[in-house]
Amino acid sequence: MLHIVNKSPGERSTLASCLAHARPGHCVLLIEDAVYAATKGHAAGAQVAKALGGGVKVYVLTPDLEARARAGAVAEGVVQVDYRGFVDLVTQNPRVQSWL
Amino acid sequence: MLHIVNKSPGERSTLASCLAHARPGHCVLLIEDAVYAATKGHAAGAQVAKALGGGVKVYVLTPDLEARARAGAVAEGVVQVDYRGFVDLVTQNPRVQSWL
Amino acid sequence: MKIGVMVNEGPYQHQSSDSAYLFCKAAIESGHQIERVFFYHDGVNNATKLTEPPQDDRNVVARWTKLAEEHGVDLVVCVAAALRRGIVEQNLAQGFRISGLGQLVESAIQSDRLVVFGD
Amino acid sequence: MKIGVMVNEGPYQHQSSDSAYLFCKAAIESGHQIERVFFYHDGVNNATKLTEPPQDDRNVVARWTKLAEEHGVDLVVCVAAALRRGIVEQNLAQGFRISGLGQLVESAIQSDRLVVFGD
Amino acid sequence: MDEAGTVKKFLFVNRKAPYGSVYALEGLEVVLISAAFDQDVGLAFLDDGVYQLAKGQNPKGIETKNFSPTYRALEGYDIEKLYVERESLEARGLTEGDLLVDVQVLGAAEMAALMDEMDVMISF
Amino acid sequence: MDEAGTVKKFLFVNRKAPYGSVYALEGLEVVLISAAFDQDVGLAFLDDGVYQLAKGQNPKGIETKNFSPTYRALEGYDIEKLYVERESLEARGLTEGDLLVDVQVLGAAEMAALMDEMDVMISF
Repeated sequence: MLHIVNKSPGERSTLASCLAHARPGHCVLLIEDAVYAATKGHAAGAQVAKALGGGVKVYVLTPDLEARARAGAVAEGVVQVDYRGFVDLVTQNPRVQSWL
Repeated sequence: MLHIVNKSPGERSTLASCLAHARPGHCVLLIEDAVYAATKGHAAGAQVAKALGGGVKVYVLTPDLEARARAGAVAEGVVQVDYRGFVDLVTQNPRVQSWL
Repeated sequence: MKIGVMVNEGPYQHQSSDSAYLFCKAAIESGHQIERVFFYHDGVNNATKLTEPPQDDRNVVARWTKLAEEHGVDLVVCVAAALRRGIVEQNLAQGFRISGLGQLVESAIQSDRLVVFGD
Repeated sequence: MKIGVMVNEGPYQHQSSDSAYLFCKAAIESGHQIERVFFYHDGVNNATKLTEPPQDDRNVVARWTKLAEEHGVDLVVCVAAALRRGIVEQNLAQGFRISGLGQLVESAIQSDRLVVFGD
Repeated sequence: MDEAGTVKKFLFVNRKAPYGSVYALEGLEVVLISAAFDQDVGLAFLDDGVYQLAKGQNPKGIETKNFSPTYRALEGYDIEKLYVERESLEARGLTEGDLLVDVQVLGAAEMAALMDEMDVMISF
Repeated sequence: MDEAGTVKKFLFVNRKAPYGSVYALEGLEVVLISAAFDQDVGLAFLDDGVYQLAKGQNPKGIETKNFSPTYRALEGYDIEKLYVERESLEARGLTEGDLLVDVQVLGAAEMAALMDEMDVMISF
């Protein structure tokens, strides 16, 4: 299953809600303002690390990171993808949920 | 000073940010989805109680409470106002800030 | 007292526009003056005359027009935000006018208070 | 693979519409089929032909029209949401059509995936 | 391709409070339409979405339509799977008794397992 | 009434990240216009608003205009009061060195005191 999150954890609760429902083996893709959650030193780091430790795969959309000047600060264990990679995640996972 | 908050603390961080900047004697008015913060048993109750204890006055807009079926569950120390009361808060305070 | 109002969201999607309208109405009833309502960001979408909400729901646009007509409230739509979103003279509802951002700053200077309604 | 897309926010105010467009483009480049993009909530505002964004910015509406023309993507605007917000035949951009919510459910049934972009 | 016989598992995921935004109301409109397609339809209410089901809503003072009775009408459309997350209720000081319809209360882990069985999830 | 001589203290409060929504960009447009009115103008950046000032923004991949150089141009409009909240930087793993303009870093309490001296606060 692919979970998509698009809001910053500094502004909204969607990331927390998503991670509370992501199961081992699931993929979580951070896009738009959610990419901040995957950056080093961010207060949400512990949440993301816990998800990674629990077997959840975390991806982040590179063009959104670059727009926000955070491409050089991606936290360990998080995988960068471009839009093609976004499409691959959608097709490789049997179901998709956007956390809005 | 009057602070206006309109989003639910279950969804956004605006209430927390507002309360971190409200000083003793300030007024905080909860409208729209923010009214939930002023209801009994809500997880945000401790935040609101702390603000009240610190000398911040907390108001909640009754029509928004009624719409959401929460008029009967207002937490202790929080004062209900109608739209006229909203206007009075705006005119009685020398400055107004909406936390968006 | 003179109160300026700013509306940053469109009709229906968010409650901001409803809250702003009900606030204006109450302020006028309390004897205050709402000189201007400035519509910015998606707030410019309050000014389209093409909306047809369901019969059993409120008509957000028509309410603003009525407020302008009955109480002389100046409804100003930001031209730059409006062009981005497709609000032009062609679909502008009665009572609204399109102008520049300077009208917002002017309103903030001339009013005793400025109240912002947004998302 | 057949992918359906839903867009819930208008142009410029939120990034949703941009993300949806770039996703569609990448999906098509990867050999997948975007049968339909369904515009709901404020997403219907993507369909106005009256926008005139600044010269140095992207033209969100024109991009959707181009996608429809070049790749046969069916751009469907929800009629109920559109009426509430003032999107009607009169200001509908090329490549879009107005129809019912059933088109969204149908798209979800017929596509292998449905991806939702919103606020 | 003949899709006439396709039955998919739909879950409409409601995470937002009513009235503050239109998502709850317009979301419900999609749910009602979906009933015409003979699909396997469920609704999930979590986070602030649980407030959509609060008993006693009265939006007269904000001059807005009360659409909450529609949740009671869902049964008539054969939409009977309403799932509410326990943790979301508890964090808001609500109990099942505060809700205007009968629901199935699930813990977050059960909700996650439910989502993992779906074909289509639409969030509002 | 002659308002020609009125000088008010304006604070534009930026709490949202850039690109995810238009508030940062359109907020900046208001700031630029305000320069023409000879007011006492300041900008506050707190919460995700601090990201607006991040050095090295490159939105080419999302096909959006990079408006961040405009923050550097504010000085030319005599807008020199840029306040950034320390707690907001720290929670995001940022330091002053990550920002594209010179700013005054304030603690939350100092920011609250500053707000308490304003005449007009506009939030984006």
